[in-house]
Amino acid sequence: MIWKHGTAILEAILLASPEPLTIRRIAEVMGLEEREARILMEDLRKQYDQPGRGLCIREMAGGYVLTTRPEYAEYVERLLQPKSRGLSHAALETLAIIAYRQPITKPEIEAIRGVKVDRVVEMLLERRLIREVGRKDAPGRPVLYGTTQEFLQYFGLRDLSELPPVSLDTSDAGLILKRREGEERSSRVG
Amino acid sequence: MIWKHGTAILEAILLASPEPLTIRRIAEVMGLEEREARILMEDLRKQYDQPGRGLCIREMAGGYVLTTRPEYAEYVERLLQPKSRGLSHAALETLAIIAYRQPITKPEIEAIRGVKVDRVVEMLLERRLIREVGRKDAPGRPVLYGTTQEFLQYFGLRDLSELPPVSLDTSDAGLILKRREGEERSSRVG
Amino acid sequence: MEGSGALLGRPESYTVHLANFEGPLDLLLHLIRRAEINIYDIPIAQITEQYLEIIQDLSTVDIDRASEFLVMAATLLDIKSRMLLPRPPRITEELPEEEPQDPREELVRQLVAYSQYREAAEALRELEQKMARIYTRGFFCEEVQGPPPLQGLTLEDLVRAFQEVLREEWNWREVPREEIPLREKVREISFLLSRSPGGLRFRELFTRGGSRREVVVTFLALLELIRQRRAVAVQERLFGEIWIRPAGSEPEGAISAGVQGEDQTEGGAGELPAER
Repeated sequence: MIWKHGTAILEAILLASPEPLTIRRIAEVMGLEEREARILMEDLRKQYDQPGRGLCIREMAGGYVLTTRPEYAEYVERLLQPKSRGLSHAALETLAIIAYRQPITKPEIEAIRGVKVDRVVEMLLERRLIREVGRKDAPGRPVLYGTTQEFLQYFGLRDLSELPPVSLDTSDAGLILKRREGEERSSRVG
Repeated sequence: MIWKHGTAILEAILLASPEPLTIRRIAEVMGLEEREARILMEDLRKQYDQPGRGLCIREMAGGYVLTTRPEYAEYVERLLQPKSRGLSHAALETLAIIAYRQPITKPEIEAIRGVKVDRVVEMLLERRLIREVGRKDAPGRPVLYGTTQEFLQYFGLRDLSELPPVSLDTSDAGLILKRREGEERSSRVG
Repeated sequence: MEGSGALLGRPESYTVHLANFEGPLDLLLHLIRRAEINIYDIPIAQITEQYLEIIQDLSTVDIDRASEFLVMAATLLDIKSRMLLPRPPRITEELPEEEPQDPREELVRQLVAYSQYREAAEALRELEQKMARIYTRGFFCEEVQGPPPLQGLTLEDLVRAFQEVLREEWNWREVPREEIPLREKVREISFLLSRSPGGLRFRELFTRGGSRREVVVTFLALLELIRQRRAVAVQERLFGEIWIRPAGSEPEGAISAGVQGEDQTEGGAGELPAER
């Protein structure tokens, strides 16, 4: 099996590997000597070096990865670009509330926005801008939401403390913020 | 570029796509007609159908995905932790009911299974195999559930029409069902 | 575990553990299969006896599941007793071809439906197992570098959005009703009504909108339309669906709780049946 299907097996594990695949790991998984694994890898790389291929095997971080050829980067970028231009206003508002008031539950967001937010929250979860961070110690144990690493990355923030302080443009604004905080969660201060 | 490198570009974006790649999306990204995109996909699939390959292109959840070939699962499993055990019997039963009868409410599922399904439904929601699709126009406005894209992917289905046909060995059962409906209706009017 | 089962004092050729069953229907199907009997002609006395015997084991399952098994036990006993009754003479005024109902019918229907979905579950299991041998892409570098799909949004946008939220909250507190676009809502509803001669579901009017303020506005707008005799609210059954219909389109024979189109007075609007 190994020798006949060597490069096929290698191709399969290369695709599935969650991290750059080292020669050592290949040898382990396939029950080969590292020397043999290296030969197989060379064979497979040659297969991928044929013209007409869109993929190539690249060495990275001490291992090998299956990746797209740089000359087709344009298309890959176009694919990975968002289909929609951005977030809807509703989504943006919900995201802002979650960012500034996290951790927060859906009912709490709904109380603020005055509308159901199931779908918006679902979408934000899908886009990995928010995530479930736990459950609130309240009846029904509702899920608590917070922002993700991707959220920070996207907005270029190191951490949440870097979120700009928000106030209304009038001097009353801070007051509102404080009053609401005071009312709803005595301990937290934005 | 497109025609000369067509399958190469397609191969690149197929690998890069984080979700099943639809013909429509291919056409969009490559600036082709869907008809042309489909031809390219057929060409690429043929390339992957060669002996000696460890990968194949699979149609699922409305799009195409680059996957490992099942015959090399053993090695992939050795590389990764094996996929988590399958769904429990209760989960599969509930999922089957939702899949074939969607949209459906919890009480309706419970009527079929004869047991409470809160926990199972919760778990299926968490695993994103089902989602809330709306609310039924009935007292209490119960939530309606349906299956997700992830459901299709999990079972490797192209779309819901590919759900395995259930042998409805019910020439009689259908009869019984009909008669009951007739009864109910007549008693309600009366 | 064995405790209650042993009380029966009857050594069974094979043991049936209640905990192994998904629920009462699962258990019943098992008994029916075991006895190799026709599901459409279940010897109910025999099956009931076996069922009751097995659920002696009830202490091995948790309370919720135990109650599910008990409910079925009650159903079986009920069917059994009804089977013993002489069949009532046929009442000819009812649907002529209708046969007297078999007490088992409902249960059989449930069992058949359940067994179909069990089969479906088995089919899904096969697919699951097939898919367990297939893996998709693991590591992919472009993906890691790329930003989440949020093209063209800046931190300022986010801040501004939150400011708007704060302002909304402020409005909510300080200006509860002044800005209500009631007239606009009246127009919207009468437009919807003009396009739905069959009427609109009362509830639909509310789920469509959203905010609490909009709920209030919608309600006020409805009252206004009813007051102006441009719409009627109809409820055909107690606790049934409330319909809002364009005035004059009310179908004959409908009993309308609350407001009738013709003799509508201003005070009548208050009688609009309240939800909940």
